[in-house]
Amino acid sequence: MSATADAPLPAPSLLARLSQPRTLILLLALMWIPLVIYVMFGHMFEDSRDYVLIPAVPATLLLYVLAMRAWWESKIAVIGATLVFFWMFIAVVVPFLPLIDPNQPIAPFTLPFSEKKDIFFWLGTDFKGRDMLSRALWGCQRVIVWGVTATLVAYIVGTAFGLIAGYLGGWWDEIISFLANILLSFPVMVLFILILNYLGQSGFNIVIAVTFASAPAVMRIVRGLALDIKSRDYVFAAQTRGEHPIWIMVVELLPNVRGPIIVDACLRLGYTTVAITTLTFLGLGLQPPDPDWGLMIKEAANTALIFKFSYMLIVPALSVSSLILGFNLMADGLREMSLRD
Amino acid sequence: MTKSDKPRLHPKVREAKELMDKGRMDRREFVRIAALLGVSAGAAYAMGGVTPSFAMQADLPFPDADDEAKSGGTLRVGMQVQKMEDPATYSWVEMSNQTRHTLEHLTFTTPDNVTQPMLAESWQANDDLTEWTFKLRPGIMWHNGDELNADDIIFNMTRWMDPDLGSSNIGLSTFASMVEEKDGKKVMIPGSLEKVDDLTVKLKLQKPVLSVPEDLYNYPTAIVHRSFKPPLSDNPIGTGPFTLTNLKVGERCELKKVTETTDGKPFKYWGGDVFLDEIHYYNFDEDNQLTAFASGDVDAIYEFGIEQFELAQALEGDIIEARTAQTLCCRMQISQKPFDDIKVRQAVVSACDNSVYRELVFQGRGDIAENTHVSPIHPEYYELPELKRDVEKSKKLLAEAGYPDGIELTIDVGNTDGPWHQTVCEIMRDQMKDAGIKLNINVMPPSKYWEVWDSTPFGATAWTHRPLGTMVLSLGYRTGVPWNETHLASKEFDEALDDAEATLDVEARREKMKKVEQIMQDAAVMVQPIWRPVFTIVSKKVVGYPPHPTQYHQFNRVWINS
Amino acid sequence: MVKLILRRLGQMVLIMAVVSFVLFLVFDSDKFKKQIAVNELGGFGLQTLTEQEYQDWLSSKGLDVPFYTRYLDWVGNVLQGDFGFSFEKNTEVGPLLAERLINTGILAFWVFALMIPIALTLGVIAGMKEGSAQDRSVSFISVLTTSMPEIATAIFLTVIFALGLGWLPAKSAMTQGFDWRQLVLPVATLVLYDFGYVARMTRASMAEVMTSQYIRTAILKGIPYRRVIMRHALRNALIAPFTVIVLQLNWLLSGVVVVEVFFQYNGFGKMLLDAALFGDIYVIQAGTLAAVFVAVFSQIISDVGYTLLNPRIRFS
Amino acid sequence: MSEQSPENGPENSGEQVPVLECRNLSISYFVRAGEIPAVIDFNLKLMPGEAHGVVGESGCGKSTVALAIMQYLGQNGRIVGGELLFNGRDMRTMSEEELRDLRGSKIAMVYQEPMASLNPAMKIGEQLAEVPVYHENVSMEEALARAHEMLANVNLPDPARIMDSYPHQISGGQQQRVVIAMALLSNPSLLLLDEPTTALDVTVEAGIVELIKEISAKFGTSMIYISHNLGLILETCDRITVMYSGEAVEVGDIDTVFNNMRHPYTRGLFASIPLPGADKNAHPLVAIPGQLPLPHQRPKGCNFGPRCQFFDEARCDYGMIPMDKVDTGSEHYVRCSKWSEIDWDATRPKADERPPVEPGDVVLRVDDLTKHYEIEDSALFVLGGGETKTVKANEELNFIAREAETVAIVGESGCGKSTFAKVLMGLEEATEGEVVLGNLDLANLPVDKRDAKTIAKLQMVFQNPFDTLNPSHTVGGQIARVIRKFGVETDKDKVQDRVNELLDIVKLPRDFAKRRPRQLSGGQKQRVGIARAFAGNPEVVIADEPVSALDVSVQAAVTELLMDIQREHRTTLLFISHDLSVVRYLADRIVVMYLGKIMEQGTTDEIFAPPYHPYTEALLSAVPIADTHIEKRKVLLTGELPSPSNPPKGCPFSTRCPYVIEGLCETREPPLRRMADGHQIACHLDEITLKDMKPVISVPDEKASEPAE
Repeated sequence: MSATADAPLPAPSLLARLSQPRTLILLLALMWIPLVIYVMFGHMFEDSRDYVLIPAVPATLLLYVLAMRAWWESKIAVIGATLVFFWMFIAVVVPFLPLIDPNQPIAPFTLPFSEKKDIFFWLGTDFKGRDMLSRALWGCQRVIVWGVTATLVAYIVGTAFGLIAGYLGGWWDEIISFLANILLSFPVMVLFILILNYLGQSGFNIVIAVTFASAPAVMRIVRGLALDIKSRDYVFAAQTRGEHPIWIMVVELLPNVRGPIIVDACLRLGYTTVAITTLTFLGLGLQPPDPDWGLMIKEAANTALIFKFSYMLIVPALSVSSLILGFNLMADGLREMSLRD
Repeated sequence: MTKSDKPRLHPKVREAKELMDKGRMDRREFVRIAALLGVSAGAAYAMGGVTPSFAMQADLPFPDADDEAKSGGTLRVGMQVQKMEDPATYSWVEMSNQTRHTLEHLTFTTPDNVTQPMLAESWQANDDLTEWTFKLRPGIMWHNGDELNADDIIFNMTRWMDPDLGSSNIGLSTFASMVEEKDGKKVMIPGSLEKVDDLTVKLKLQKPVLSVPEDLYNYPTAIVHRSFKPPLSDNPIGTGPFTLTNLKVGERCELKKVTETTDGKPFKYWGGDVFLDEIHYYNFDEDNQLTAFASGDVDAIYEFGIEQFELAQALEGDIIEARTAQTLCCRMQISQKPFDDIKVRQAVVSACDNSVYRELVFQGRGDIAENTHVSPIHPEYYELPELKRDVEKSKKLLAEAGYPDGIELTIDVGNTDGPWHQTVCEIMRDQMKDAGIKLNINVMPPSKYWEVWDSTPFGATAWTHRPLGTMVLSLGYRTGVPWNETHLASKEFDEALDDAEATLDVEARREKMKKVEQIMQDAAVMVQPIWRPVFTIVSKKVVGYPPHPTQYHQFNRVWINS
Repeated sequence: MVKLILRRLGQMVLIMAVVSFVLFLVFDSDKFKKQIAVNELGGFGLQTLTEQEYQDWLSSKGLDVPFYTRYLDWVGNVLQGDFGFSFEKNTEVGPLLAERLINTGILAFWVFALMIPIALTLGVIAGMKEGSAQDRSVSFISVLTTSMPEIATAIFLTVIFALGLGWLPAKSAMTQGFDWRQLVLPVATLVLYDFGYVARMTRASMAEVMTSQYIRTAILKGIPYRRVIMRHALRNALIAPFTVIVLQLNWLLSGVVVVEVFFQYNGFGKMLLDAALFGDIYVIQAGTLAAVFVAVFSQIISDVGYTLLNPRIRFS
Repeated sequence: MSEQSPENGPENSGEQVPVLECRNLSISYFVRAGEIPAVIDFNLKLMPGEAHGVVGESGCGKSTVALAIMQYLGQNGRIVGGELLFNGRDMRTMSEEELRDLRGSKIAMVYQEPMASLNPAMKIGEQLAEVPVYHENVSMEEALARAHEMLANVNLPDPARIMDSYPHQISGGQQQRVVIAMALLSNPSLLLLDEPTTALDVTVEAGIVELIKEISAKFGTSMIYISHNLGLILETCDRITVMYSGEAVEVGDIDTVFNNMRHPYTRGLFASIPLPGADKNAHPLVAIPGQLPLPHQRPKGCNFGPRCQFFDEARCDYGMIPMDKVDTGSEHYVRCSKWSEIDWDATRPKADERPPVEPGDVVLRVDDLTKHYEIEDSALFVLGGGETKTVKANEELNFIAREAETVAIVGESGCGKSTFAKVLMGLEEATEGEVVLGNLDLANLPVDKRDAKTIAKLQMVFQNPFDTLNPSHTVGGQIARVIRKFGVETDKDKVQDRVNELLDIVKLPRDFAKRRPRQLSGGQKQRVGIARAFAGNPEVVIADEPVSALDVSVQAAVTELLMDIQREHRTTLLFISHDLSVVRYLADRIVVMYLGKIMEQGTTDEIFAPPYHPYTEALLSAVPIADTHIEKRKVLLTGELPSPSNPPKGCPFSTRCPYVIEGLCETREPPLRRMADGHQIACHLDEITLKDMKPVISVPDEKASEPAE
């Protein structure tokens, strides 16, 4: 009865737009891979680190234009994509912006729009005297890279298991569903806490934790879709010509679960962003010193609890909310468009 | 100590008085030494010619009661509320704070580092500092109506040295000198404790120890009743003015003034007037204590960090700052690569400018440290020539050590005392960059850091305040001691330290400490940038809230002006 | 129906058994034991222990026994109602858990008491006329509030109502006993974050029902619009939200962690976080079991409710 | 339709006000892309007691007309022109309240999907009672009593039980009767029926149609009957409007339109449906070329122009073509500028005769094939064992199929056709029996154990054009995969050649290979499906209702294509269908199934002539035939189709059989009677009784053995 399970109808035009041009995938890779390299493996590149991001800048802009063109009919998606791409763009260009070093303590507790030590601080500085504007902008990198990577991995795992459970059924389904039930029985945050506490706190472990927490839900959705698609005649046709189950899953099923999955992925990106921020706030997530919204909130939560200093809390809280709002609006818009087709 | 009973003046006190008179010892130091050797604080202050407020009433360790003091009220303090099992095995100061108003110590170290008698009325040491006789204050009443006697003391000390109990007191110099190794366990040497009479106990040590009275105010040395069985929270019999009425770990700890003994008789507290009716500790973790204060949930807090200073200033309340010997040691473990090469360590040390941290991290508060782990507030502190940053030398050393193109190092930081650890490391990183050292900062959660603090090659470890420099050096840098995180193993150092520890003459000791400190500095085992102050904030209505470098709470004279 | 419930309960027991076993297995590692030791003794304290002393310490905590033995003991004890002992809080886990669950229960009660009427009303109003102004504004508000993580909502509310206007306390530690004013911000935070989701679900469900053929039938039967909405649409439209609402119980257990930590409210979530950070295995176990129980139980309620509400399933 | 022609309806006297009159009604939907006209210039005059049929293919606007009459066009639909008069009052000017009064009391509607049209969470009694309660302000008791009475009126057994049921607890046919009862409760003067039987099985449909006829006789209700099925309209209506692409193209009395149609589309429609007398060899169907235009891609002028054989460039593609009165009958109108110039007799569409194909050797032999399913009550919980139930999907099937022969398997839902196909294709293993292809037993040889050659020999064409192709891959890619998979060709270029060749065979342009399925119409998709099935040169092709989901005019083309390919390749075709008209047209032999068992089998002629199995007889009677000359003997079945998971004991048909022999049929399985060589009937009736049966379909005068006119 749930809305997600009830919307298995693939969205042909949307799908086509996303899948047809190879260039799109190439652009996505161009935007994403440098960013991942920069954030995850940037320390290997020493000073030439910034150059890694150069190809991502035009790719991001181009993708934004393409997204605008494709989604123009849905104002919601346009607003959502604008928010998301704003932060995406910031993530790829932030090393090239004329910003103060986000980790450089200068003048503690400088209020926004004021000047101290001959530097004008648009958003003030934090308790250590680090520039809030710079930290807020730099902060998006970690959230975006780890959030998206984690969601991606969760989707790969969840989709694989979902296809197996849904298509093969039988014992596969029993076992996978039971495992998924176990994982789904945990409140998400409890699961995060347990896993991160067990594995230790790092970005890679967040990926694992998100996978554990999200993959079962993804698996359920994909399983439902697979069950639906499984009864389609083209699958029947593939079966009757003796195709291997893996071939059927990958070639016949997978492309057709894409539509609803992409919508759900946007929503889940939002959840993951929330989760990463919250985890960092709880001290379980990414570790300092590099700026990160959750960390900024955590640090400010006990240094800025008077009205005068509340900008330290509001800046990161607004930033993270705007990114999540972007993801959610994008999901809404995409769903709206897929229903319309 | 009664005035009629004039005690024998320890020869070293006389010696000290001479030194002071000659101007070779400052008055404060004299008071300290005299008090250490059993001269009552009042007398010591009198001899030294100084009269701090708390020493006015000669025979009580607490400050004088305020004439305007009003009785009644509850002091609410924000602090982590922990369990109260066995005072001898306490591992956190918070636990002892919850206990300190119920259980008391033989001695009491005042906020300015002078140790005075508490449950003990007086003490005496023999000339070579190997025999210490403690005389108990007569008429101290337990909450159950019993009187404090020597059996209580012997019971406690025996427990502390019981290897099966696992008390950390066994590591204190005093008690370490009363145990021997037997079957792989350290057991008390028979006869080390002697009950002289009902109110007198003699401690016999294997080697001279100067810091016996200081050791007895260490937080796990609270004196329990001779019938004590853990957990304390089930049956808290103490000598203090308050008793535990409610303990919920992680939530609250409530203490109430004792008015009658458990068998219904009126209870008289030995320590004079106590004004508060109740003391409540409410659990707030360190990050939240100041906000709890800000929102009026509590009247005082355990501590707030330097990063909250600005916030604290904006709040209605008195900020209380204590100068301490608490510090951060960005220490290198010399048994591990690349720190096994002293040139690398020296390069690291010379690349850093210790003088900047005070300004950059603590906004001009605290003291500059000099990589020796002896603080200016320690009596035996010898002021070595100022450390100079020398980038060129650092580069040269690195090149000699085989790193002509610089070196990449990673320091583990646990922020165990707050995020300022990380700030220190960040400043270090920027400084070391100039010398071609690339410092990566690996920030980890505090509890994770404590799992690796003694094994990481390069880590920023926080050390707490101890009243004497020799105490810390003994605990942390002697060859093979458990807390030797640098793995420093220098016979020369150990001997020099022994020498200093047996020297009472502070000038002479200070001269000896010169060598000790010099060895430390030359070994280049750490960058020790700062002696940090500790801060707390107290509501305006709370009067007489005492600061303490170790964050020990002693609220006997605190009152609330409602 | 009874069969379904029994089956679900059986499944729950099985899940609990597996989960608790895995937890014991996981927390049996040396790393975790050391974590407990560090938290108990402090880093300096632990370092003073010799290997033998460390082992003795483990034994005094009952941590030296192989985990399967501990597991079996624990299972036996739990069956007798004994949930073990908290290392950190130094108390029986049972009463601790009960107290914290009650605290969180109070929170949850108010969250649900406010969230359900708000969410359902807004959802129904929005879904009645898809694409209308009321639909758009409800959708916008709900997407906006859901997009703000609880931590952000908590911050905004605190900054406005506690720091700015000073109407409400910033923290909810309830040091002076229960104080409803301290409950306002945590409840508001959770309601704000959660109602949007339920409202959106309700809206979608209502909108779907409103386009269904039986609503068309009802309208074309010529019965009053009010009756169409109240009698025909609502019941069908509320089936899906009902299950979602019940499942929110499970979500709430995640949601409360951050809210309880931020507001220092002594509830279940904070207990669980503390325990996890401390390595307080028995509290973790008990908390996880409670969480699993709530999750599966809410699933059962949701299934049963769904069946009861939906005659199509009830009579097949 | 000119306004000054107030001529009488067939059964009504002079000055009556029409119950409903649509004057130049135009309806549009407004979507983001702009205005999409759904119905243009629609005229209709419905006199009291009259039944008017509206017929057309999908997207022609017939349902929009019904909803417009109800004034229920949703948020984006609007009447943009014309008038809509109900009893002389313009409904467009009515307030919501007036409309509400009208709906359900004066105008009632019956919908296509009875299940979806009833509130699943409300008992039927209450849903029915609402109508009198809100329209006549009667008490609840009174309303329930009326509902009870009305349920009896629509021939529902045990109305009390049904009133106390939820919709899903009764069968589809019963649901539709409930909907009809609901519509009749306030004795409306106008009843709209929107494809009321499309979702039902043939024999159930017949019952509903009968009921509708009764109603119009009994209550004198005026009806608008919307359907795509000409046969149904013929059975139920007095007048007919043929719609094409949003326009009414022909209006007239049933007989006039059926026998003297004057619009090329109407004639094309008749030529493309298999009427009795059509024959795949002697009288092949004639499809209308091309496809229906999409609403926003309609041509200028005549919408049918591009598909019309009489298309005249200067005349037909210009301006709006008006309705024109025709001289062939009273009130006969047609929207064609050239109707008077066409020689309607000489230009009758006729396809080339084809020589009959001689069947070859036996290719496929099905021997006692039995397939049972074990259904566990619930397989959810690992530890819990559920009770198991046996579903007898196929029970001792026996038949053979020869090379180049078309064997039709006929039956309603639940008869086991699909299970049989699955066993044949190797997706299910038979419980017992054999399926021998060539000399290989396939009954227990799942598809993954079959070699590519065997698999290639046996291919399938599917029912649903929207499902048959994977929407994510190109048409060419999907065909090429089959070619490679079966090892027909491996070389890339040769595979491409073969794809092109196959596209040629199914008469699709070669560049379709690059298209994705969503760019194709339903008929084109089915063609691709056929191409895919024939890619591996199969010996046997199973066609599972390949045209039933297609529009009538497209059906013929696809059917013909299939026949042509079969003829060419001498393929054996197993044609699964519920539609006896189609089956009669193309099958050589027919197997009639009911609840997993074969009731009767024989050649097409044997099946369509007595002796019949009682089920076959009912089936034949139930199929509506769009031919005014045909007379059908009415054989009405009572009761509903039993569930295949709980079949009756003995003869499965015994619960509904009019000839049932008490004490015998419901207890013992019927014997197999061999009526002629290969003609078998499984029935307890003795041969004499069987042979005594009268034909169901008869053609009174022999002239009419020609199709249509």
